[in-house]
Amino acid sequence: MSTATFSGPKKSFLSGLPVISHLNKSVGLQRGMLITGLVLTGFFLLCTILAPFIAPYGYSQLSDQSGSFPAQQAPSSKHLLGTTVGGYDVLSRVLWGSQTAVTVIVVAVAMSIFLGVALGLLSGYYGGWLDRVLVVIADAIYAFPSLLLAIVMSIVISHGQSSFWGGILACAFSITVVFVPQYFRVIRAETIRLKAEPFVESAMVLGASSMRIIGRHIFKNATRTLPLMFTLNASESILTLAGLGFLGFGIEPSSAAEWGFDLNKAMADASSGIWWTGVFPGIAIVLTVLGLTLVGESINDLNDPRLRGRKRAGGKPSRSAAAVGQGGNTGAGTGSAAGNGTREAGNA
Amino acid sequence: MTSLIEVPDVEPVAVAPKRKSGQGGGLGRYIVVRFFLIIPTIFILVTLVFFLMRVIGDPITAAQGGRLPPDVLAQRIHDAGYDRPIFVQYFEYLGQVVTGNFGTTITDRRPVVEMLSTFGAATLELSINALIVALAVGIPLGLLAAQRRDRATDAFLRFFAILCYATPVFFSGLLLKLTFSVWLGWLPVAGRTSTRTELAMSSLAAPSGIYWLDALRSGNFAAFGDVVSHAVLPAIALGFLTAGVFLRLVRTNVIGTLGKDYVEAGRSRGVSEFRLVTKHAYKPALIPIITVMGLQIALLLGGAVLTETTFEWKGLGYQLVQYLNARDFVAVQGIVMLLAVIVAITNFIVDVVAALIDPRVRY
Amino acid sequence: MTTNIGNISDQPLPTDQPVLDIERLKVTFATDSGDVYAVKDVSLEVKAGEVLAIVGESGSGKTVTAKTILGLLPETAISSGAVLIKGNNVISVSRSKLRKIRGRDVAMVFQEPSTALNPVFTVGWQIAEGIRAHAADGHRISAREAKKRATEALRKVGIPEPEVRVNYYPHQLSGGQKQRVVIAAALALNPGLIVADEPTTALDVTVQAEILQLLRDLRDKYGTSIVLITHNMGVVADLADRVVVMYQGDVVEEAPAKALFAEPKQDYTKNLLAAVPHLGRNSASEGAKERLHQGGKVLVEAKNLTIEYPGRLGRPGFKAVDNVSFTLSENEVFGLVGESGSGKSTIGRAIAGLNRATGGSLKVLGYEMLDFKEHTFKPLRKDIGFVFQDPAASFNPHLTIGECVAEPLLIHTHPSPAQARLRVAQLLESVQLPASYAERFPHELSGGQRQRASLARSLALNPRLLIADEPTSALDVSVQAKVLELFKDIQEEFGFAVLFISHDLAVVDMLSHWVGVLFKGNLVEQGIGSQIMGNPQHDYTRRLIASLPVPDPDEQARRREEHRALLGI
Amino acid sequence: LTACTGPSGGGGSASSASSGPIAYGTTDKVTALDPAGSYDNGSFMVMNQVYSFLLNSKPGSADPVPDLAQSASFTSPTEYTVKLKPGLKWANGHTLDSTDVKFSFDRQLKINDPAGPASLLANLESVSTPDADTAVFKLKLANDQTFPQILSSPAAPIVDHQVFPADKLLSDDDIVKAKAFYGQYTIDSYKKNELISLKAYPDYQGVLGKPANDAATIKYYAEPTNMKLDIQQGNIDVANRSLSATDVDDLKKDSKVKVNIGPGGEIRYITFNFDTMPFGAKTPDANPAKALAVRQAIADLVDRQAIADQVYKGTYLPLYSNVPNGFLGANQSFKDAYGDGNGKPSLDKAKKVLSDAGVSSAVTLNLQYNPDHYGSSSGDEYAMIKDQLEKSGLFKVNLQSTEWVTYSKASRADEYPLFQFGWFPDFSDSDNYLTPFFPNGGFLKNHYNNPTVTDLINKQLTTTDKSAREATIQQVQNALAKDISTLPLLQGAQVAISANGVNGVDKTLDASFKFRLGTVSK
Ligand SMILES: Nc1ncnc2c1ncn2[C@@H]1O[C@H](COP(=O)(O)OP(=O)(O)OP(=O)(O)O)[C@@H](O)[C@H]1O
Ligand SMILES: Nc1ncnc2c1ncn2[C@@H]1O[C@H](COP(=O)(O)OP(=O)(O)OP(=O)(O)O)[C@@H](O)[C@H]1O
Ligand SMILES: [Mg+2]
Ligand SMILES: [Mg+2]
Repeated sequence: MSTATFSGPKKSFLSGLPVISHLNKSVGLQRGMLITGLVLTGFFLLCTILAPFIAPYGYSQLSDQSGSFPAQQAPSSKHLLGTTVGGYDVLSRVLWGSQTAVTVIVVAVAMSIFLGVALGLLSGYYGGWLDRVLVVIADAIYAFPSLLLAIVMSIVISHGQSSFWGGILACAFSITVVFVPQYFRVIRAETIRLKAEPFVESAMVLGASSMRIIGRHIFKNATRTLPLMFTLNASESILTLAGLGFLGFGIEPSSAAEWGFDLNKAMADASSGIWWTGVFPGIAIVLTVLGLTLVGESINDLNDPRLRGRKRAGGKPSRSAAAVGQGGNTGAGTGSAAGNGTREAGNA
Repeated sequence: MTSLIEVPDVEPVAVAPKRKSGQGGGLGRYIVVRFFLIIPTIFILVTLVFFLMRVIGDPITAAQGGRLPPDVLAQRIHDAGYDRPIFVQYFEYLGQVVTGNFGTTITDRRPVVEMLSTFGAATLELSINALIVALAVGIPLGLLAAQRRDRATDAFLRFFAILCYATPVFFSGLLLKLTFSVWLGWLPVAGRTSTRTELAMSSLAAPSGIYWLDALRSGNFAAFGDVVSHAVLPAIALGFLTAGVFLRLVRTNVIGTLGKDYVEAGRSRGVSEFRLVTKHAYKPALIPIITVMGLQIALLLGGAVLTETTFEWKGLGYQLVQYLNARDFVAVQGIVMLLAVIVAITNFIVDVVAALIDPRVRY
Repeated sequence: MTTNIGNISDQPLPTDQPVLDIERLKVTFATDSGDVYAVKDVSLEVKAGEVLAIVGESGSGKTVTAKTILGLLPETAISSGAVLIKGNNVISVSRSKLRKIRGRDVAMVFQEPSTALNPVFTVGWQIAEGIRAHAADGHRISAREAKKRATEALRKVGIPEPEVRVNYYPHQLSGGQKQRVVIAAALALNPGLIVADEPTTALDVTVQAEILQLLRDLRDKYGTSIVLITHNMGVVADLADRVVVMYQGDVVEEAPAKALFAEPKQDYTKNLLAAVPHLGRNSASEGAKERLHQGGKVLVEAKNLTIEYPGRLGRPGFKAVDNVSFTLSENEVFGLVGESGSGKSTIGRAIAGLNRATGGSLKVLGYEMLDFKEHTFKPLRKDIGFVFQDPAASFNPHLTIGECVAEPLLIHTHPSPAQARLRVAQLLESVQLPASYAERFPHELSGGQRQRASLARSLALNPRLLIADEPTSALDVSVQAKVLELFKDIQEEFGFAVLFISHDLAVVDMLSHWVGVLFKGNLVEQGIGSQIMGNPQHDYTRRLIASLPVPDPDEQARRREEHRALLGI
Repeated sequence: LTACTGPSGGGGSASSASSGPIAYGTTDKVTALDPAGSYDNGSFMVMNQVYSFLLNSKPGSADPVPDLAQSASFTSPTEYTVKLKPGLKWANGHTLDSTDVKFSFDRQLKINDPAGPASLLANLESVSTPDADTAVFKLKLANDQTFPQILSSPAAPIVDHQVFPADKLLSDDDIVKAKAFYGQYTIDSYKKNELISLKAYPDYQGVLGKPANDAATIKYYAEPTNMKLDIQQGNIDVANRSLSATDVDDLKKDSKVKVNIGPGGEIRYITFNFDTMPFGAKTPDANPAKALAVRQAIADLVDRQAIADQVYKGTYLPLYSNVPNGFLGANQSFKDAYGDGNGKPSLDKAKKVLSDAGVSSAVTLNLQYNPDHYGSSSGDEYAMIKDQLEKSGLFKVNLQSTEWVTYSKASRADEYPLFQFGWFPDFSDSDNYLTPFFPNGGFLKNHYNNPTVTDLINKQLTTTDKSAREATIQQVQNALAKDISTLPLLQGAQVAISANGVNGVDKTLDASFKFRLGTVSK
């Protein structure tokens, strides 16, 4: 991690960006996995942006000039992936579904990052009773099965209101509640570790205020694992969203297209030989999660010196000499520096 | 849903035993302190769920809202005492819990303890089955991947691992069912037993609720076979999900320890690569693995909702969703309480086991 | 355990044949930023019973060479040339053959004994592991037999009560004992050659002396050849028969130890030797009869200072500093020495307000640290500078050197950007760095440069007091020498008081007017530097000084003899 | 039709249910076996097998006839007298007499459990027992024509007074343990909401007669799809309730099973809130005529048949009146009044009615539905309605859904101008589709109030002459079709799947909506 991130400012701006820098330093199979992930994710994002243009129909469209859509029609030239029991066009819903997924991911992860990072920094830096209380609460929430928490939250937050934003925000909020403790823990751990780093101590010795230390010295260093967490949490939020939809707490079809919801509705179809209503949203979920997870895991591996160990990458002699000294404060996954076994597993 | 990100345990309030402490009495004290840390977790969860439940509506509206005029409804809610000040209700509830009175579920009128033991047993059985699959698949493949790292085998296994948890369990469950039950007809569709076995086992004096155990105890091998055949698909669906996590976990940590000096030291002594992976690297890697696994197990217990729903497995997760829909305060509170206890105790056990594996805290 | 088991070499060895023969070794690492030529052209040989030292600065290829000998290079490395051990070329033999050679013909001792031992297995198991790994081709060795041999090996390396200790886990042993275990594991199959990569670097000097003695005994008793890798010239002087000096992947000089120290031929070697601090030479308090710089104000005054780290959850706390009294006056350099864990850093950090003093009294610039409050102490902070041990870690990797150096200015004096830039340039200049370095990021500087920058930062506000916690111990000797030189100059120029912390007596002596010796939290002795070095009073100080090898084979041999009794070796 | 012999011995092959007890599967759930503590389909289904009523209907009909009673009739306008059959014995040996009858009703009223059916007994003042065989019910409202139905409703199972406590509920396990049953079956083993095994009760003398099988099991499913697969694989003999339309449709094509369809009492409708609907009384542009026109135009536009066919695939049927088909006096008032007169929509009529009322621009409708209480197909149903209404260009529909608890409160608190609702009858009488709904806005609280309608409804309730009552009920329906307080859309059908070789399922699918396991044989 150290070398790549550090080389950022000097190299071109592009190659300094997280994913691109990772792509540059990846090799062989690791590169293959990263590229596969990027292609899948890119495809998914493309669908999101282009859904209004490439989807043959609207997500809640039931008829066109030539009349109402037939129900449960097998894939045909008019409906490439068939239609559902309600008469929706499956292809359109799958494509529009990517929009819902992205919106939920972005809102959910953005909110949880914001809250989790803020709380984690404060808790980790100040310690004391605030920290203890927050940790116990975070642990408690973490112990609550995430899907069920999401269900309760979605009832609490929106009362199951089905408007597009109502549904999205409810899902996003409920996912947020589940994720905040995760970010909180990671950031807090990182903050605690950084707090003992000489460069933070040196700021303390200089008399820098706490806010300055948190803002200028800890924040950027503590959040370097975020791109990784973002991708992994993104895939997890898709799964949570799908699970919510599956249990009937999703977004109603007239408000938005949602894969999990469609898959849930398709359960009955599948056992009746109507496979197209369930398989396509299912595949969409799997591929998207697969893509995001591949990206996340690849980044993780590339960040973690232990996992990147046998890469054919490394550095010029001078660079690795620097890395020797810096390993402690920079390695994203080098829990070994903290000597804390659990952490190692955690970040991995 | 299993968590993709195993959040690091930052020796929170849970003081990870100071590895250095060579002094005696460390572990015993650690265990005691760690044990008492269970209580706040449970307390917070119980409180959380109590208030959340009051926010989302009452069971009477849920059941009768569609039939009764609003004034009658309000009267009934009043009769049931659900409109009293919330803190009065809360402290009443706490009082009951402390005295060991968990009440009777509102929607299906079962004593909570009985309800928990019935469904808890089902969930426990499912979790054990899934765990067996997860361990049997995840750990050897994880070791294999670690040993073959960056080769084709490794890439394949990692892909497999990601697929395992990228596939929502209801989707994989559906595919499994369609393939093995409907199409091939090898295995039953859903449920925990066939009716016949269920009846056969209902004659047992003190059923444990763990069906394979009961089937064995009834000395009926056909019944046992029946129970096992029902258990296969759910165990695979849920087990593979977790296996994906385990595989990755084992791989990462073993690779981590493989880079340690002591592995290099072993290599320099001429120890074979196989042994380096399976002995030298694996056992130290076990400590973080077990920590995360414990969390996974705890999540398994509460997170099997989707599997239970898909496979007609009447366990806590499925039931919790039902009760939630019915706004059955009492039942939901009871289940969450149990889950909290399980999670807390699992974490506790895991910490203690990890401490036991690690000789540095043993003395 | 006195004979080799299963000698499978193809031809019988002529007695004068070298145990190890490296011919034109070249090791290249393939990286995405091009190839790294770690070892360019190394040829050397080791004869039976010989100790060959390889020295050279960091990154010169010592470790890579050592790893090549055991075939432990990662897969990204391409090596050519020949490494012959008992006639087998390690570079080209099959994997299974290589596995047989490892441990039996050549063994390795690692730098950090605590990481070289697997924490979850007993030491006996780990030693026996190697023994059993080599039994497969002949008869199997029972676990009991293997354990017996492990016990034997432990006995050989001088572990007391090996029968008991064989069942210990690594964490139950001290650092020195762990290193003995590592050596025992290397010895278990009685290999003809042991490669020891910085075997004492992680150890305290007193322990280092024991380990060096052990290695010497092995060579003397069993005729084991040793390849000793180190950057410590004292260690070389103490143990080596012959020395190979490496520089940037090449061997620049090779000579018998005595000859090398007496008459280095290459410039590089000369500089290297010149840079090594030598106890008793160059003392800052040379000739002083009484404590210097006592005229000025007392900046730091500790009276029966006690510092305790709180215990976790009701456990008793740990007293890291116990009843320590000293003063530090204007212009004075106070050297604090002691081995690892003796509480040096704790004292330094307490003065800077990073730790809380818990007992006695500690007055810093007149401020009683027992009543420490950040906001009341903050105004004093500009008068206190702090230089950290690891220059890399003490810079925020995301800020430029300029930003880092300017930080104290921004906090305390709120200058305009132009003023700040100017001041930074001045500061960098005063530590002999080009002003343009302000634009660089910390990782773009070498270790020595970084430490200079760190010094510049700590001087930014013209502090009256500077705390330097092992400012040079992360640096190579030659770099260290330059930084120390600079340090000394600047101190003389600016005249601030310094608390100089180091575990290296020679370094402390070079800079300090007054030296305190810390032992397990107690200040066992303090006095004028040259006097303490020349005439230590306290037992512990004596042992410390006796353990320190000096970079001169003859002198070191004499000292060793002198101190034998004291060191108990 | 003789039942197969061979009771379940346990063990043996775990395969199909081709022999042994009748295996019935459902997704309904039991709340409680205690009649005072539950008021839902799942519990009532079991009660129907193990308890008896004073009056009950025979398979194939919904008309109450004496069950435990020998005779039952109004002996005065406010007195309904029941004579019991002699010599009745509970399965546990206790005698069943009028004490149990009085006990059962007193208990319902006393406990008045929030989740219980006591509200059905609103018209009951007291019960007296002149002798062991006679029970006299004193009513508040004279000549209540629904009272015989009430006596066969969930409020009316007779329970053993020696087992049940008078003032609190008894747990299921205690009931089973005490064998406090008198019905075609007794419960042999009971695993709540998982599996119940029933055994025929040999001493049963009620109106249902000896069951056509001597044992049955009830298996509870969480997911309808699993139940569907199970019946296809022969693991159960009968699958009843909550199969999705797609499942039913697929099963119709399966030669191994038979789909039995009977009349259903469940109805679905859209409620108009007269205050808040477009042009409603409390809106800024209040105009009753325009509001009525809006309702009528909607009635003209909905295509019930299309919804029934596409979304429900025949598991629901179009409903053209407030009283569903099969009940006394039911007509098709909406079919005649709206659309093309044949049940198909009519755009022209809708346009006309709106323009006649002076509504020129498209009307925005805020239509609410609930996705989790009336089945997950509601979403599809309402998406179609939205589509149908918007296609006309006359309406712009904002479709919204809300989770049930909130929905049921908000809908009746004037928050929703137009909203979906459904109804399942408490007992099988036309009145159950009128009295609760329309006098004074009924339980819907939609501010509909038409005194004429109210009077007519009250009149039919106490009209003792059947044909006169029928005529009144028709009048009510016609009047309602004019006002459109609610717009009836769909009527449920009872769908029960039986495996091949299983007979008698169709016999029990009548308007009493009671599934009697005793009619099933194989
Ligand atoms: N795995 C590797 N990949 C790439 N380059 C490497 C690798 N290992 C070592 N190098 C490079 O080879 C050169 C020699 O390294 P080596 O570890 O032998 O130095 P050393 O002399 O042991 O230094 P030190 O005194 O710091 O231990 C260095 O420039 C280093 O960066
Ligand atoms: N935060 C802490 N909590 C508890 N004990 C500590 C803490 N920091 C240091 N110690 C202990 O206090 C003692 C003194 O530590 P200190 O860091 O001052 O040693 P040192 O002399 O600087 O050693 P070194 O040469 O290794 O840097 C050690 O035994 C150490 O384990
Ligand atoms: Mg080295
Ligand atoms: Mg220190």
